[in-house]
Amino acid sequence: MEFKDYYKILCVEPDANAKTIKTAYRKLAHKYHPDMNPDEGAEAKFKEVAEAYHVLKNEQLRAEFDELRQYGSQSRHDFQPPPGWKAPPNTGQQGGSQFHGDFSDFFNSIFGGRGQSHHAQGFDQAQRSARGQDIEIELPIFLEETLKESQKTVEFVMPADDYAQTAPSKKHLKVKIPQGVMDGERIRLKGQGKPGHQGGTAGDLYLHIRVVPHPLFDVQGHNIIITIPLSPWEAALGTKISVPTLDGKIHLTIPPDSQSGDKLRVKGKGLKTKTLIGDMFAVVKVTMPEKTSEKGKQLWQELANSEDFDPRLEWST
Amino acid sequence: MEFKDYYKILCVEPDANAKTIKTAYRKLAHKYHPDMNPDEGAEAKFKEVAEAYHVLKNEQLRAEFDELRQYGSQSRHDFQPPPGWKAPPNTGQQGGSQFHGDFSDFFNSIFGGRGQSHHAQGFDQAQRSARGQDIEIELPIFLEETLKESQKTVEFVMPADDYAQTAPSKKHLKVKIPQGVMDGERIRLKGQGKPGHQGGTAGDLYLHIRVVPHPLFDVQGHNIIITIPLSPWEAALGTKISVPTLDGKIHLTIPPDSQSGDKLRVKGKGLKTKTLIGDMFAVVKVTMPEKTSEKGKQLWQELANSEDFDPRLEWST
Amino acid sequence: MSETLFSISFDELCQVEGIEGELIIEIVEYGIVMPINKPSDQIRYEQWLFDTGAIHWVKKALRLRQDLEIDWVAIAMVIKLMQQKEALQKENRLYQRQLRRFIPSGDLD
Amino acid sequence: MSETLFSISFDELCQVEGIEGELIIEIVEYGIVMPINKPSDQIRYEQWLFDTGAIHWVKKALRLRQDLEIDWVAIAMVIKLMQQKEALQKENRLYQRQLRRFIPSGDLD
Repeated sequence: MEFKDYYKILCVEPDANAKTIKTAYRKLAHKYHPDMNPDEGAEAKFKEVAEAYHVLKNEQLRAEFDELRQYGSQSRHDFQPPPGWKAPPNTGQQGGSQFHGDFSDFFNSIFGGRGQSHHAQGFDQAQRSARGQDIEIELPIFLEETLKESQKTVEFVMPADDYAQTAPSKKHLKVKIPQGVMDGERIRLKGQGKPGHQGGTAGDLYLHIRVVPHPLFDVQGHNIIITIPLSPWEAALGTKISVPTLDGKIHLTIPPDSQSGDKLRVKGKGLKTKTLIGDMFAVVKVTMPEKTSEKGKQLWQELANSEDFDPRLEWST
Repeated sequence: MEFKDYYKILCVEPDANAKTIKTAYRKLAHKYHPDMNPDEGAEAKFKEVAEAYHVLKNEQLRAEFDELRQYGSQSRHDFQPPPGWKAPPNTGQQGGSQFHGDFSDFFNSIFGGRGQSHHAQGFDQAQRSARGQDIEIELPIFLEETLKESQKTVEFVMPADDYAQTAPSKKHLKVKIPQGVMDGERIRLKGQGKPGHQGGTAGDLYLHIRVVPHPLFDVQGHNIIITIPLSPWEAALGTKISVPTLDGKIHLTIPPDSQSGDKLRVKGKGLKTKTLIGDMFAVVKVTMPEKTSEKGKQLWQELANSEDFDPRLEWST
Repeated sequence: MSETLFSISFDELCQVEGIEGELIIEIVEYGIVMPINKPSDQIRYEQWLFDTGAIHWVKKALRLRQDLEIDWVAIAMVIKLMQQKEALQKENRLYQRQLRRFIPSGDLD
Repeated sequence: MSETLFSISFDELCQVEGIEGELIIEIVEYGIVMPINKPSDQIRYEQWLFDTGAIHWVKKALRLRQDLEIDWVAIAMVIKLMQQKEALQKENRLYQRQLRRFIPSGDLD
């Protein structure tokens, strides 16, 4: 086990006072906090900094650490607590912030479960209540599934018990997904989170809805958008085509002389909630064949000769 | 002049202590601060709140206000300071924050220029230095102008002098705009801001570059993007076209069987700085004629018969 | 079959986070989150209902306060900006997806 | 003809805002802005140069501190988020403009 010099981690001198330590911690913490820094490694760095602060801001822990530090600084890379060091058994991690209470092996070997409840005021869940923690998982949903109430089987891993000896376990849960859920919404399943301790109620399970990007449809509010590829002759002559919607095909009339980017509105074929129904917008996209036959080349040439059309008129003005 | 009840503005009782007043101010201020709230009216609301706090946080000003308040609350809508009230002459607004020091007529009528220097520590510019204020203006620039150093005449309004009696005045300034300026950059013109006071140096003028959206080109980093409208026959048969760039036209070869969305890279025709030159990307957009001739319709029909092409193949898989 | 909910009550929220009701009232006063039944203003705080998205931000606010020791005004500003950022990112993804339907090769490089 | 500059020195910045050099060092330490010649790290603060965009953020940081009485950690977070928001808005505008070249009628409604 590597010895962690908490002073070095916070970039402070070993004789720094409480205020200096706090300032140093906050300077580093806001840089690496997972809510502020999505970079890989930032969270690990934050935890290290938080652990250092957790020890150094507490007079008693700091005194114990100082004692150990004199001993530990001699055997930096293969640190063992001195013989007779009374590390209480690790009582495991406890609630509060998702970051505090998640300490390194080094910390646990010297402090054990002690000092893990020094959370800021108001957060000291572990001591006041034994309600189980909430769990949040992402739930991918297909756009089509949002049209009506659906049933899903949700699979997730229930983390290990905080206090006792249960291992992480796979859970299956049948869930009713209401009509009209939107991307980014959260669904709450009361009491399906971590079990409580000593008669406390269980936590909740949150399903964070992620609507899977659809190969054909884009979502904008309650409306959906579909791109309609047309051959140039379909665009020129107009046509009737069969167009997919979220619930089955419909027939759509393309007027003659349609243009790339033209937008057709199909009422009521968007997303549905209990209170409102969105529309579908069909956007024309003129698409060329990958290859042209010899006959085709000839016809294209004839069109070029016959039609009076400057597609780049805007460039000459 | 309307009487302003600073207590009401901060939603506190007239006997509120300093801490309560500070909390009340901050609660309102963060909601309406122009850096946080772009809504119309937010800035005016913030200024009102800031003025109330400015008075109530200062013991002496608060005492004076309390005295006036008993008098003023009787003539709410047509408030005049009591006869003999010693309002010093208004010495005008002073620097610091762009919000503090911009007080209402009501404030000026009772406090005059007094109490205007109660800025937070470190900001007390007006008392310690008489350097003129910086001015920032937006400078619209055409994309073409960024390719090489250019000259511009900048027009702006020099605000009225803080201390003396000069009125706002129109200024003209010839400016060298360096090659390669980018949208959002700021150019500093040293000493062209507000004149200093009592031998102080003048402030600076900042030009905030706004590259005017171009009718043809979009900018992405140092590259520019142009959409190339092609007739379907040009896309099918290929062609040579003349394409505008930021500095003159170039010839571009469109290969046969080009597709909407195809992207051609034209090296070195993007934006230019002293150290690097971007590229131009030409994106094909197949465009239909607005009208089709009778001959054309016949040819389109023949093409439809001759070519084996399903533009919506992706829908059937 | 588990019951699905889209809200959480004031009482439940107090239990969830193990925090005082006062703290939640504070969070609401600073505009960090808004009860879904607040506008009627007659509602007493014991009757407040929050949507499940709000819980996410309440937890984030508490975490920031604990981990960074910043005060409520600052937290309110940070949370508001984070929410705006999230909305912009979502908008961005939509535009990008739409654009790719017309320029399949996507972003320039 | 006025001379155009893209930078401002440490000394000049102290005069501009009428603030102590210590405050500027603080602002840099919190990562609110970065001198353009900082990376070499050998540079003493008296030799720092800031780009003219940084000044904008320095001023905003000072204004927020004065107007809202929030501390440096909070200001650093707020400024960082504001900068990210600005970048996203810029990206958004580009996508929207590009999209309108293919769908002239623009946004749906």
